[in-house]
Amino acid sequence: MNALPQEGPAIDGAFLRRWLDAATQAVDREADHLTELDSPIGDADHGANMRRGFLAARTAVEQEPPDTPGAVLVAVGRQLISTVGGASGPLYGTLLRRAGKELGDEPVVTAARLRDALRAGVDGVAQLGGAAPGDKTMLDALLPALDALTGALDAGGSTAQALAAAATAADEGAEATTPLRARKGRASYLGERSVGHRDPGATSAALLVTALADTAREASA
Amino acid sequence: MNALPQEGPAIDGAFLRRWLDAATQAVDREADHLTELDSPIGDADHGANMRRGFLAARTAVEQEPPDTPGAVLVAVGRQLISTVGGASGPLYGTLLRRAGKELGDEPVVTAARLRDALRAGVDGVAQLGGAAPGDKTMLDALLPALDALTGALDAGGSTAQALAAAATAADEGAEATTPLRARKGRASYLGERSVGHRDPGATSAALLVTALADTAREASA
Amino acid sequence: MKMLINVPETVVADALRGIAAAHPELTVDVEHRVIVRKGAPYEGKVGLVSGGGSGHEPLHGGFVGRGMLDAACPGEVFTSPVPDQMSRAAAAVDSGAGVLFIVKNYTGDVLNFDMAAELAEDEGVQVAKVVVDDDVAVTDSTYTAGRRGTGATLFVEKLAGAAAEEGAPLDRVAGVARRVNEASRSFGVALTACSTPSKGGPTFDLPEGELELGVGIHGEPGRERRAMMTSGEIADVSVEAVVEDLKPDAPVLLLVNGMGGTPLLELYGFAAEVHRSLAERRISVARTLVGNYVTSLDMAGSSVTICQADEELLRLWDAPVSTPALRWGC
Amino acid sequence: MKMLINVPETVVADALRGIAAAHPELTVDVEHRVIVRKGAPYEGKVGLVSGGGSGHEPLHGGFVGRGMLDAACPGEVFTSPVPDQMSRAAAAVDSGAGVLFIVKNYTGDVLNFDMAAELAEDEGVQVAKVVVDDDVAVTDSTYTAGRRGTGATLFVEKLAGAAAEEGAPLDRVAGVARRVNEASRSFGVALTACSTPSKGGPTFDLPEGELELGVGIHGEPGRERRAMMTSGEIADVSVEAVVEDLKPDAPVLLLVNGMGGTPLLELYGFAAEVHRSLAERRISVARTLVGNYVTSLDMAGSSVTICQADEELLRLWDAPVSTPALRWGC
Ligand SMILES: Nc1ncnc2c1ncn2[C@@H]1O[C@H](COP(=O)(O)OP(=O)(O)O)[C@@H](O)[C@H]1O
Ligand SMILES: Nc1ncnc2c1ncn2[C@@H]1O[C@H](COP(=O)(O)OP(=O)(O)O)[C@@H](O)[C@H]1O
Ligand SMILES: [Mg+2]
Ligand SMILES: [Mg+2]
Ligand SMILES: [Mg+2]
Ligand SMILES: [Mg+2]
Repeated sequence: MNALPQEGPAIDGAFLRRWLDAATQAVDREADHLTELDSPIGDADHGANMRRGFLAARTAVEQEPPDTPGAVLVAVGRQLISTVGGASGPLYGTLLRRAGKELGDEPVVTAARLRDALRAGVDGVAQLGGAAPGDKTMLDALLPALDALTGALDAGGSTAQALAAAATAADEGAEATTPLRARKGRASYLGERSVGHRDPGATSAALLVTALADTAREASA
Repeated sequence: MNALPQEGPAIDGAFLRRWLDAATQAVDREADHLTELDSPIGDADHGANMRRGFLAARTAVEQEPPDTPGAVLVAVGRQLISTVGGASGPLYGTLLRRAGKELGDEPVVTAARLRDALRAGVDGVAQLGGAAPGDKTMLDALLPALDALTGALDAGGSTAQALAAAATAADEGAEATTPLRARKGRASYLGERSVGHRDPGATSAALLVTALADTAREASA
Repeated sequence: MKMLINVPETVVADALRGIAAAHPELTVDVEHRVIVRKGAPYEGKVGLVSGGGSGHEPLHGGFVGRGMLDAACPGEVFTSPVPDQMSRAAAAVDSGAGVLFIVKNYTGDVLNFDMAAELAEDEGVQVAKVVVDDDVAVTDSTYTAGRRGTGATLFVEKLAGAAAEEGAPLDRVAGVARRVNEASRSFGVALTACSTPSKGGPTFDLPEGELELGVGIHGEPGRERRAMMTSGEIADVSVEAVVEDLKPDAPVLLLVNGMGGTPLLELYGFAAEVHRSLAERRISVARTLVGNYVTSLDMAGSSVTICQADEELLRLWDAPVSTPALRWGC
Repeated sequence: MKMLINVPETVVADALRGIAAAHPELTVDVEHRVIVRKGAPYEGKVGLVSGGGSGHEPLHGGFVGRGMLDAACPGEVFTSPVPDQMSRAAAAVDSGAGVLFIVKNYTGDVLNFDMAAELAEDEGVQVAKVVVDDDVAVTDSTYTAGRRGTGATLFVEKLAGAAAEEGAPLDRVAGVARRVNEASRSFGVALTACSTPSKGGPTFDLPEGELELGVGIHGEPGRERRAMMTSGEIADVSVEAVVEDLKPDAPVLLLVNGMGGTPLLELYGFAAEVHRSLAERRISVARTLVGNYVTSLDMAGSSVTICQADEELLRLWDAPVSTPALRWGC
């Protein structure tokens, strides 16, 4: 007797501010792990970078809370760009700014609208960084997440269910970067030696998607 | 039935050249140990210094062998001064040059004459370095050695026996530097922390005296 | 790993306060992380702006001054600076003659400088950009982020800086910078990994008997691990790598660079072997610079950079320079 | 411990070949181990000769040139040079105006320079000698070899060098040197031991959580071992030690010196704390120099040296100097 698909929570400014909170906590908690991952195939700073960026973003958003979902994403994106640096700053910043702009000033959006906005943001990442799927980057977590999100929504899943599916796909995508050889970013300098290590950016991307799923679950609980 | 004191070997140029050979071998063999001793209370170079100096001295003496005992000691002293550096170079160099000058150009000398010459050399070390007995320096091996040498000769011991007694006294003197607090040289900077370490210079001094004893023993055997 | 720091979070800000205290000839904006040459903008002079992650000192802040950079933007350790820093620096040094961004080729640096260029242009500053990519250890540029920018950055900053000081217009200054980059090659070797404040320990582990060939300057491992070699062997491998790739047919500028943890005594000995190795390949050296200039925190190791020089580049090299880390002729 | 060397026995000779290759403005006698300023002796100018064990680079060879030393004599690593080197150097730089020996206060250095002075005087060279002993970590000078010569050596060489360049006679140059030494104090801290080529590993062991206060520059342990401190705390201990002893009542020259293994990024942060600590004690700083100048191979750590300056010393400090490691005003 499986539960009937039920309508999810309203995706409004408050929802995304809760997401920012969850994401910041997750990044802060996992920072050392992310930096660990960035050591063998990078320069050991990804955790510090993400923590710095999200703490700044949360502070900014708390000081003057934007009220539309789009405004929240744009504000977070701007903060990441102006506080993170490195490769991940402009990339995540672009993702969120593009997605936020896409949502315009609608006070409440559907899961499908959010999905489309995130799709636009991820396209922005691909454009800016020039990476393709399988290059061992954050895209390898983001793209599967988008596909899972789409699939679950098309199958009539609730927002919470769809985002949960996206989180799972992002995790699997991040996990699947381990055997890959990096073709973009610092890890690419290692050539074959990049094989066997999990990509830090794909791992942080999964954290952000998981935070989205958690926010939806708690909202609909 | 103790053996009667027998006259020792002739102390001539050849004798001191054999001593140089034995001393060089001993220093070369013990170099790493001397450097080890110089690490905790010095600058970890005494073994390298002594090896460099004695290898140079042996080469020089081999190239044009001086034929009097005095000439050999002066030649070795000069080489040490111009190749060792550090504190030990001028000090050992002065010891041997003074002693050699003291012997003048006599072709063969008695143990008593050698003793007096070495006494003059050791006085030179005390003068130049300004160290007193118990300051945890090479003097703490050299002075006991001279006293033992004197005592044994006065007691009618043979050259070999007297030098053997000197070697034993030098070893004991070096060993006895361990509990001392250094008042001269690098080790003095450590103050109380110099206690509990054997002095490298006293240790190398004992090696040189022992080489003298070995040379006499082999000669009289 | 012990470090002479307060807390990892303030390492860059603390260093900036120290630079401000030690160098009255520089204007240091600790809050916005921009180091500017006093008196900038200089009338009619093209402004040179560089920057990158911290941990490579004296690069870049130590190269701000007459005849070299007008401003430097330090990021967090091994993390490229953010766009706001470079756009702020551009505004501070632009006299109207335009600004050249000198960017080491790393994804992060390129992306952040690009965004900064957009911001600066929005504010009416004319910006040209040169990307330095001299590291021959990165072999296939198609399946990587491309060659890294390392030691040649010093040559680009010095020579383009001298051109700007002579009053050359933006396109010529940028032209010199590109020409220098194209004429330069580098190869780095690590005897130890470095330790970053945020990680608190070595970024990778390198056993006693081994070294890494072809390392970058961010504590990342190199392309190949080998059994420990002598100074002469390391010189031969390094020289072979850069000469093989550049095939110089004129005298070169030579930088024998220390990664930070290698004593100057050893570095000079290595420089002797590099000269020997170049001479064996019939390559003459016009100028030699030996020292820790493009470092990787406390990493022990070295890099060799050569730049094929012509008359103009030699003149620009010898031109007066007065910065904290490079100074002559004035 | 991995080193960028061929074999320990040739480390000093290899470095001298490298110095020769990198510095055409110096004459390097590799066989006799003397580094001389090109063009010496300079008519009527007092010659300055210094030297000491190797492993402290750029001291002393990096300070040979206009406005500083005329010659330097490098010994083996941490081993004072031999008399023949200094007497040879004296002969090479004496114009008839006499030669000043600048000697760091270590038994070995003092004995060898003394013997060299005898040799030089035998050859008719007038020799004056100044012994540098600025290290306040050596507390009782009666029961020790006396205070060690460390960072103040740079001040003595720079300021006496400037006086000689101005044409001051031997007694005045020696007078300046002594005055500078008396007005200077230093205190050093080690976070790690250094490794000498001959030993092949650390000269003492210093566990992760601890540091050594009051270290010299020869890899010897200090006077006291403490639990690891922050940069600010180390600055306070160092500043307290030198100020307490010198009690300066005029602006000071400040050297924030790296022991070799500490990254410049950290050293500048430490310099900020030293300035803060001096300001808290109402001591104003006239000039600041930050960098690795008087090193102990790869030792991580720092030393602080202050020199109370008067008008004349400030003028001599600002006077032109052109050496491999210290250069300004020309
Ligand atoms: N060109 C690119 N496209 C997409 N993602 C990239 C690209 N380059 C790097 N990344 C991501 O950025 C992560 C590294 O981020 P971070 O360590 O913060 O920056 P940096 O590499 O500059 O130190 C990588 O793990 C990877 O997932
Ligand atoms: N003033 C002195 N008088 C006598 N012997 C001394 C004096 N100073 C040092 N020594 C001896 O020299 C030894 C150190 O020699 P060495 O390590 O070769 O020179 P350095 O101390 O210059 O490195 C010490 O162990 C000590 O025995
Ligand atoms: Mg990174
Ligand atoms: Mg010693
Ligand atoms: Mg980075
Ligand atoms: Mg020594």
